[in-house]
Parts: sequence; structure tokens; C-alpha cells
Amino acid sequence: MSPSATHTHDEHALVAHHFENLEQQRGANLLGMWLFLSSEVLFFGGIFTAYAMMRFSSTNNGFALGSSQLNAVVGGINTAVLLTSSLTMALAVWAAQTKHRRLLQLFLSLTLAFGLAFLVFKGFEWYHEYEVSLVPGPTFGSKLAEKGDGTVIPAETVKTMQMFFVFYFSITGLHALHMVVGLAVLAVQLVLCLQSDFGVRDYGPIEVFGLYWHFVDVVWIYVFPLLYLMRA
Amino acid sequence: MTTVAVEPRPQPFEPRSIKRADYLNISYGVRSWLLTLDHKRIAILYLISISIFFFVGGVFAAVVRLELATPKGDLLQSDTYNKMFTLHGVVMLFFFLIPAIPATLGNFLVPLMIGAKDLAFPRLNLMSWYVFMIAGMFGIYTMLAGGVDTGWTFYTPLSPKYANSQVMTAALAALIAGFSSILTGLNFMVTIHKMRAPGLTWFRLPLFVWSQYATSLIQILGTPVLAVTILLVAAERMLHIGIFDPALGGDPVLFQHLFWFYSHPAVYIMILPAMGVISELVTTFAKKVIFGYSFIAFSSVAIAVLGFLVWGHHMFVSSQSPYAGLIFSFLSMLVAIPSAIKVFNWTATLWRGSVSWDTPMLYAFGFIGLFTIGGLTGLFLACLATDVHLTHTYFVVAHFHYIMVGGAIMAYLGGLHYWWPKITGRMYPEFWAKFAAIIIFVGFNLTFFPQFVLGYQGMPRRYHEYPAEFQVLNVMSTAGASILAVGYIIPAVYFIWSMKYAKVAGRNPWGATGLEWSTTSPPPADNFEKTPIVSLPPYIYSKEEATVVP
Amino acid sequence: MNADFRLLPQQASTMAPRVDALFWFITAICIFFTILVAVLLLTFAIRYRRKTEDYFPKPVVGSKVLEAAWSIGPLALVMVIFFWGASIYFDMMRPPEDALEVYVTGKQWMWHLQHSGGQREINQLHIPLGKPVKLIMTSEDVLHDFYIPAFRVKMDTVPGKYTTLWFQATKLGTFDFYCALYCGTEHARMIGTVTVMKPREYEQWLTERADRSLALQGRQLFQKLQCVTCHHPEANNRAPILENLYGRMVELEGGRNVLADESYLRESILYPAAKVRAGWRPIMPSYVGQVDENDLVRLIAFLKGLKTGQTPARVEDFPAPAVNEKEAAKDKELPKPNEQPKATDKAKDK
Amino acid sequence: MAHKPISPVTYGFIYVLLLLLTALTVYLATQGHLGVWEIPVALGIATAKTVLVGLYFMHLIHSNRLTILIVLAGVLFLVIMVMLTLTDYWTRSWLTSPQVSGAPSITQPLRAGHGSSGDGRS
Repeated sequence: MSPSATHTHDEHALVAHHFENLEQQRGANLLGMWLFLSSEVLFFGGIFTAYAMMRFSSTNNGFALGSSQLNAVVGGINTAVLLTSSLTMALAVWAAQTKHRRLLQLFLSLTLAFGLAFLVFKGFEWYHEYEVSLVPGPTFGSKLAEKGDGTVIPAETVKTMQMFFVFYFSITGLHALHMVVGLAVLAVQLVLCLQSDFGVRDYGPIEVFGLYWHFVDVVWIYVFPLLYLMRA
Repeated sequence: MTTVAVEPRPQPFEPRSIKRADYLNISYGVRSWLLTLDHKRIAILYLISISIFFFVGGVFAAVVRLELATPKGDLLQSDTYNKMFTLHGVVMLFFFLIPAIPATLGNFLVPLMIGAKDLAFPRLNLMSWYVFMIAGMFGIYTMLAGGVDTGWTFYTPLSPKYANSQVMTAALAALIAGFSSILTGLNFMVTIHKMRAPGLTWFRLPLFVWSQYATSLIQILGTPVLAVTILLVAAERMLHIGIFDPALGGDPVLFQHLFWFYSHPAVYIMILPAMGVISELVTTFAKKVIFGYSFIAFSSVAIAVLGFLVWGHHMFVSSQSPYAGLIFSFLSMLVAIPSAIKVFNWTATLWRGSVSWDTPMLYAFGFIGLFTIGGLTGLFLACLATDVHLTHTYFVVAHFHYIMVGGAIMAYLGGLHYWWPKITGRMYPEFWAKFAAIIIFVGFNLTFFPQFVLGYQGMPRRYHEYPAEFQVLNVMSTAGASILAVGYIIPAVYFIWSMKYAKVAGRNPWGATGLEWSTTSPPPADNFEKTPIVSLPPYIYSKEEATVVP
Repeated sequence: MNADFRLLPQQASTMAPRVDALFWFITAICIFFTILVAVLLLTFAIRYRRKTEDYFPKPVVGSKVLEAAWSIGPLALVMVIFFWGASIYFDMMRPPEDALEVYVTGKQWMWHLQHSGGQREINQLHIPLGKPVKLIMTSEDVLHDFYIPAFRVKMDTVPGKYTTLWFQATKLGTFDFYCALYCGTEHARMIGTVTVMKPREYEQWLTERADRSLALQGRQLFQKLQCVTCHHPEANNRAPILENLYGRMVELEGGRNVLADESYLRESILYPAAKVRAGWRPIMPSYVGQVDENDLVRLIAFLKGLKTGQTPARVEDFPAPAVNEKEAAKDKELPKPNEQPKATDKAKDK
Repeated sequence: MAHKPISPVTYGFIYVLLLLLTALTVYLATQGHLGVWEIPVALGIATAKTVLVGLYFMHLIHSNRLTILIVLAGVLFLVIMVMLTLTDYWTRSWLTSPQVSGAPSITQPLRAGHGSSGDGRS
């Protein structure tokens, strides 16, 4: 899929033997990524559907209560961090297309940095939830009554809240997994860009990876309101 | 239009003395196979792996049928029996039927049929085989570590909470095999979109390619839902938290929705490529253009899309809302139409043709007959009132075996015989092939037809012992299964024999149209001596003007 | 091989002939089309078999008329099947109002059945001929499925909720029932028999086995579990009075309405705060773990028959396990468990 | 290159829009009182953001019909999954309810139990 290691600018060297030309190769790679992403839509879609149905059929306000345990402002800031990494990724593709090697290196590094920042934030959030006993399991909710006004949440509402947090950790976990995979690929591309004229020679791989990165961003754009903001 | 891709006349066998470099002899050694990027070699890798899985799954089936010869559970303990039918289902579905036609015949033929040098992503193609094999390892580990007894459907709360067998590894095997399936579908779809030879427009594509395209759609859009569902079940089993367990406030019916959203279309992953194979066989052996090309092509896509709208017909008695049942029943009924279109068009193609009775055509006849029965009996299960009586019984077992074994495997074997000369460069022994085809047809019907009656009588599926009144039909079924087993072993033997000893085949032993027949047998590593240019629609055998019946 | 062999299943319920009529209609369609395709296929294959390799038949591309015919023809047929099937299915899903009620609990790997009079059976069900019977079913563990082939009815039992199944037997005799949904190791042994009796014999059978009625057992539980402490007119409005509750629409906090059916009663005992009645505070504790499925059945049977003025006294000790005459006398005071409010009563509350 | 690269200025503009939408949705969820409209509005804003990301960052605005078709196919099948599953959950209580025709009043609110929220919300 990726071009061979030769450093010539000869198009012929960039095209795998079974393709006719670079145009065909780029088109195929982009199409492949788009198809993969439409597959991913259904992957996340499956769990979103489950979430929607459980929420719809739930008979108490455990989901809303669960949602209000999350900090929407922290989530919002993290959303902004991820959007920023999307911007720098888009700019990296632009730099590759216009053959600005230095800028390409800069923007890829920034994307990597913002992506890592997002994960670090997310990690702190998870740790906080662990501390206040919001991780599903036998001890779930044991520290709920300590804060707040001392009112006791009925047991079955706690159960529904736990269901909410099962979804929360599954969805954010799967999203984080996609981030980790993305960051790994990004790191490889960055190293290649620092070492060679990878990217400016053929912007194809950068563009294809960019699609993936933006998609992970789009998933978060839905995760954020679905988990953090539905608290009424 | 420098080259006409179609060779209207059969070629005489080429002399053996000309030694060409083909994909088989271009390099030797295990390494050259395990690291190959050639779609044809990867197809062979798949062929070997799925054949092994087929026989493993077949052994499980044989054990199941042996146990059912008597009403008492005397051969096996109940939990051993449960593991047998579960493993039979898991192995046959995820490791044989789903990859069967796409990953072997499809892998070999799609690039050849569209005049490409390879699939769009050769590395991904090899990777999908390795992913498949990793899944296979999990499957084999499951068997060795004691098996799994949840049924291939993994229904909750049985599988995450109550089963004490190797549910995790079995589920992982299905999950990983799913990824392999997604990658294959993705590869095909990009290839069909981007790699067609000059002049090969969409309506000049062979119908096999159309059916592969429709199949890929299901693989790409359906499989991820299975993946995420399995992950949720795995989380539920490992962490004892979850969304399908009523004790935790969850809903087991939700699992069925998510599961069947993939697993119903999965049936079409198996049968659509089979339909594609049959379209090729029927035209070649009738020497006649296919009747209603565009109707067959679009009916494939229609089946792929409709297949996603009907999963609820597995749930009419699951406590799903009866109103949802109403909608699902209605939509399920509609699948009858594209299926009818295909059957009638194949039949009409024979009209005034020049019909040969070669082995692949025997399989095609068998397919059309058995698929007709399998498809029509689907009406009982799509219809709400009869489904209440028949679901969860042997009627369902008979119905889907008519589709998957009578349909998909007949077509797979037919296709394998048809393209065997192209794949290996050798013919197969015609007498034994015909003999096996007839044995399989007879054995199949004897095995599965009695099960329709059993189901109507009310015998539930997945019973290792049963009331004595069901014995007569069960004995018939077991007898049929032993005939069927013989029928499957014969081709395995003569195919292996043929690779060395059988008659050498020329480029085009059947006198077929299609780009794959214009290259040598076996094809060279890059498939074609030079890129073909296509100027004609497919299946043009006669130079006469085509007529249209009003 | 054995004398019991029969090709077709027995028809022993009002539903069976209706399902069979549809079954044979579809079978006729199947046979017609299978023969049609087989005959065409073989005729063409033989009549036009290949005689010489040099002959290239005249190509026929297709026919719009034929395509339309074999699309619309099947469409019309499947629509007939669809509507026919749907009409029977909805009758299957709607039990008659006056049906006898039997509670069914599936568990790995047995069926536990209880009649309204408290008579219990394991893997057996006795029912009267010619009377509609409604099974109210649940499961204690995994999914099961209650299936009586001779009656052509089947329904999954789902843990955590009630599903229903009804039938009206038309033949005396015994018929097998099965667990039809795979439920684990001994799935195949989760079977039993339905015995259809003449109504008089059934009554006799019931009295012979008369334990204490379900409702009466429920009444005892109602006191034992201290439900009566709050659900009582003298309890200073701590909890709603439950008289005449069953079958009515209940207004909830937030303006929704819910039908007080078995599922609602069950949920309200297990998870009281799930659906709180308008105007009441959710102070009731959950009874998860204190009552099992059988206790729930008893409590619900009691609540279903509870009419005006029948709430037991708060101070009354729950009676010790009593001798039969005494119990029978009590039973008379209590409403018949089968009695259900008329449909008009339900409408009134809206 | 099938099309001219989108200029960095455009990217910046889109980025600012995205940040504003994020701020808006957080504000509406924490300060606003939208009631039943809360979920539709939040999802609407998310969709608007997705469209912006898709059209500009992912270059859909310059891509061919095929790519758009693939995106729509993914979305369409997701909608099918949600809607057909919903037909089950939506209508489950209809048959047991005496008021079949007016049934939505029983099953309608997405947040069932909303009304009983008087209990211990911390």
C-alpha cells in the first residue's frame, strides 16, 4: 500500500506494481479508508443503539443521574483539545499537499501532542470516577451518598446508573483504543517525515490517515453529548 | 479495441511441453507461500484452511447425527452433545461458510474477472488470511480446552452468566474471524470500484462480481455490529457487569436484536456469492447469454439491502413487541421477490440453449432445486402464525441447511469444479465428479427433508434425546448424513489426485466467456500477458443479434 | 419402529386448525413452485441438451413482461400469506379476558406451574377442555421457551419479566410440551405433559389438590412482609391503598399513565421507585432478595383480587399454618382469584 | 490532486465555528432549560459539527459522488438499526394496554422516570 522506500520523485517508484498510476492508487487508498470508516460507523453504532434502547426503556432517572456525575466543562475542554488536533491534522494534510516539509513535521507533531493531551485528560477523568466509586462492579456507588445533601438514591436507580457507567466506560474505552491506534500510526508517520521526504513526496498516506483521525474526532463529537450532556 | 477479451470457441488442450511461468511455479518453498501477496496464492491458502475446517465441522455434524439415531441419549452425555452442535455451528459458519466462496473463489476470480493484476490491497489480503488463522487458532484452542456449549448464537444470559465452558475464546474466535471478513469485503469493494480493465463498465461485469460486490456490502456494514456485540458479551462475562443481564437491569432481547442485525445478513454473505457462481455456470453450460442480466444484478443488491431489514423474524416469540413482529414479517416477505427473480431467470436461460450436463452444471441444477425449496420454506418462517409453531424446531434446521448446504455448498462445489482447471491447470475425473455430485444430492435430501416433517411434528432443535415417536425420521436423517459424508469425501480425494495426474486443461476448457478464461491456466503471476480491453457485454457466445422476448 | 409414529402432529387446540390451514396453503404454494421450477429445469435441460460443440444458440437477452410477472405474482402471494399469518398471530397474542390463569416459571431445567387455586405442578399441566387458559410465564435464570406442539403455541420465557401464552384445548388426552429454546446442559430434559380433562374432572382434580389458594398465601405474605403497615387506610397516607388496583390505569409522577398489570405490580414490589404513583413519595424499600418468583406470584394473585374493604387488618397476626377447614372458610371471604374487573372498569379511570 | 487544497484560513474558520458550537452545547446543557428539547438540540449540534468536520477537514465538499454514497450508506444502515430496534421498544406495551390507539402517551418520554426524580438526586 505505502510507497516503496526509494527516494526518487519519479511517480513510477511510488506506484505499487498492480496499479496503473498514482491517481488510481490514491483513489483506491482513499476509498478503502472511507469504506473502513463506514464499517466503523456501524461498530460504534451498535453500542450507541444499545445505549439508546436501554435509556429509552429505562424506568427511572439513573441515566440522567449518571450523566450529571460527569463534568461537562472538563468534557467540553477535552472536546476542544480533540478538535484542535483535528485542525492540526487537516493543516498537516494541507502542508503535505503543498509540499511544505517543515510545516508538515510541525503539524504532525502538534496533532500527536494534542492527541496525547486528550488521552491524559481522559485518564484523569477515569481516575476521578474510580475514586468516587463510579466504576461498575460490587462497590459501585458506595461513595455516592457521601457528597451531596445526604439523600439516598434508591437501589434500582443506582443499578441504572451503573448501567450508564457500563456504557460510559465501554464507549470511552473503545474510543480511547481508537485514539491509541491512531497515535501509533501517527508516530510512525512523523518519524518517517523527519527522516525522509515521506509525505511531501506523496501526500496520499497522510491524507488517508487524516480521514481516520477526523473520524475518531467525529465519534467523540457524538460521545460527548450522549454521555455528558443528557442530564435532564 | 485492440483486444477482444472474449474467446467464442473452446481451445484445444495446449501441448504439455510448453513450460510457462505461472503463479504456481514462479517460486517455491513455504516462505514464498506464507509471505505471498498474490491473490491467487492467498486464495489457495484459504482453500486449504477452510477445507480443514469443513471436515472438522463435518465430524461434529456426524457425531450429532449419530447421537440422534436413537431417542435415548446413549452415545454422548448431554453436555458433550451440546458442545458438538455448538462447535459444528461455530466452525461451519464462521470458519467455512462465511469465507467459503468470497475468500477462495472470490479471491481468485475477482481480479481475473475484472482484468486486474491483483486486489487493490494485496498486503491487507494476506493480513486477512493471517487474521483468519489467528481466529482459527482461538477456535482450535476452544475445542482442545473443552469446547463451548452455548449454541453458536451465544444467547444471553446463558453465555455470559450460566455457561461453564470456553465461551470467551469461542466468542473471540468469532470476533476475529469477523475482522478478516470485513477486510476481505473492503478489499473486494475497492477493487471492483477502482481496478476494472478499460472498457469494463458496471453492466459488463460478470454476475459473480456483482454478487461479490453485494456480499462485500454486508461484510463491511454488518460484521462490525457483531464485533461490538461480542465485546459487550465478553465484558459481561469477565467483569460481571453488563447490559444484557436482567439481574443488572439489562435486557436479553436487546442482545438478540444486535446479534441478528448481523447474523441474518450473514446468511446472505453465504448465499449471494453462491448465486453469483450459479449465474456463471448456467450461462457457460447453456452457451447462452444470461436471461435478465440487470434483474439478476440488481436483485443481488436488493437482497443485500433487504437482508438488513428482516432480522426480527428470528424473534417472533422472543417477547419482542408483536407490532415490531408485524413490520419484520412484512419486510421478510419481500425477500421472496428478488429470490424468485433469480430462480426464474436462471431457468429461462436454459430455454433454447445448448445445455451440457458437465459436473458443474449438475451442481447448478442441484442448487436451483434445493435453493427453491430452501427459499420457499422460508415463507413459513417469515409468516407470523406458522413461525410461532415452527421456530426453534427442526423445521428451521432443515430450512437453513437447504439454504446453506443445499445452496451455498452446492454452488461452492460447482464453482470449484468449474474453475478447478483455471486454478490448477488440470481437469478433474469426470466420472467420479458426476458420481459424487449425485451422491451429495441424494444424501442431502435424505438428511434434511425428514427434518421438515420433524419440525412440523414439533421436535425442538438442540435436543440430544427425544420422544420415541420422532425416531423413524431421525434414523432416515442419520442414514442420509452418512451418504452425504461419503459424497463430500470423494471430491476431496480426486481433487488432490487431479493436481498431479489429471489431464492438463487449456485456457478455456468450457468454451466460456469472461476475462478469466482469456489468460493461461494456471494464470501467470500478474494474471494477464497484457491488460485486457473489454468491448462487449458478458456472456456473448453467439455472433447473432440478441433478441428480446417482450 | 414404534407404534406412536404419526406423520402429522395432533390438532388439539382452537388455534391448531387455523395454523394448519395456513400451513397447508403455504405448503401448496411451495409444492407448486418447486414442481414448476423442477419441471421447467429438467424439460429445458433435456430438450435443449448439447448435441454438438459447434452449435451456438440464439441469444435471448430478457423480457420485461416476464420479469414483471414473476415479481408481481410472488408479491401478491406473499402478501396473502403475510395478512393471513398476521391475523392469526394477533389472536395468539391477545388472551381472552375470561381465561383461566396459570403461572409458569422456567428454571434450569424444569417447569414449575401454579394454578390460581395454589395447586402446584412440576413438568405437568392439567387444564380443562374447552376453556381458554392463559399462562403467565417468567424464568428464574436463562431464556426458556414454552412450546406445546399439539396446540401450535410457543413463547419464550424471559427472566425479569412476564410473557403470556394462551390456548383453548379441543381434545381430551395428554400432549407433550417442551422447552424449545436452548437453555444449557439438560435442555432436552426440560419437557412435560399437558393433560386435558373434562371440566368436571378438572374441578375435581383441583379440589383434590386444593392446597391453600395462591391469593390466600399472598394475603399471608402481605402481612408477614409488613406491606399492610403502610398500604392501609389507617397508615396516615404513607402509601396508596391497593384495593381495586389491578387492571386500572395508574397515574404516575410526571403525568404518565401505566396499566396496573402483573408486570407493573411485580416491578413495584421489586423496584418501588421505578414507577411512583402521582402524589406519593417514593419511600417504599425494595423487596429484591426478600421475595422469590413464587412469592411474587402469590402476592400478585392476592393483589389482583383485592376489592374494596378487603385490606386485612394491620394488627391481625398472620394465621399459623392452618388446618384445612379453617382455611377453606377463609377462602370464601376472599375474592375468587380469577375474578377480573370488567373492561368498563378499566376505562373509567382514564 | 483532484482538487485545489482547502486553504488554512478556511480550516481556521471552521475550527473556530466548531469551538463555538462546543461551547454552545455545553452552555445549553448546564445552564439552559430546554426540557424535552435538550436531547434533540444536543444531537443537532453534534450533527452540525460532524457535517463541518466531514465537509472541510475530511474534504467531502470536493469528493466524488461515490464517497458521499459510502458515507450515506453507513449512516443509512445505522438509522435502520436504530429505527427497527426502536419499533420493538416503542410498541412493547401497546398490546397489553387497553388504550392501544393512544398508546404513545404511555411510552413516549425518552427519559422515563423523569417524573419520579424527586428521589435523592444528589
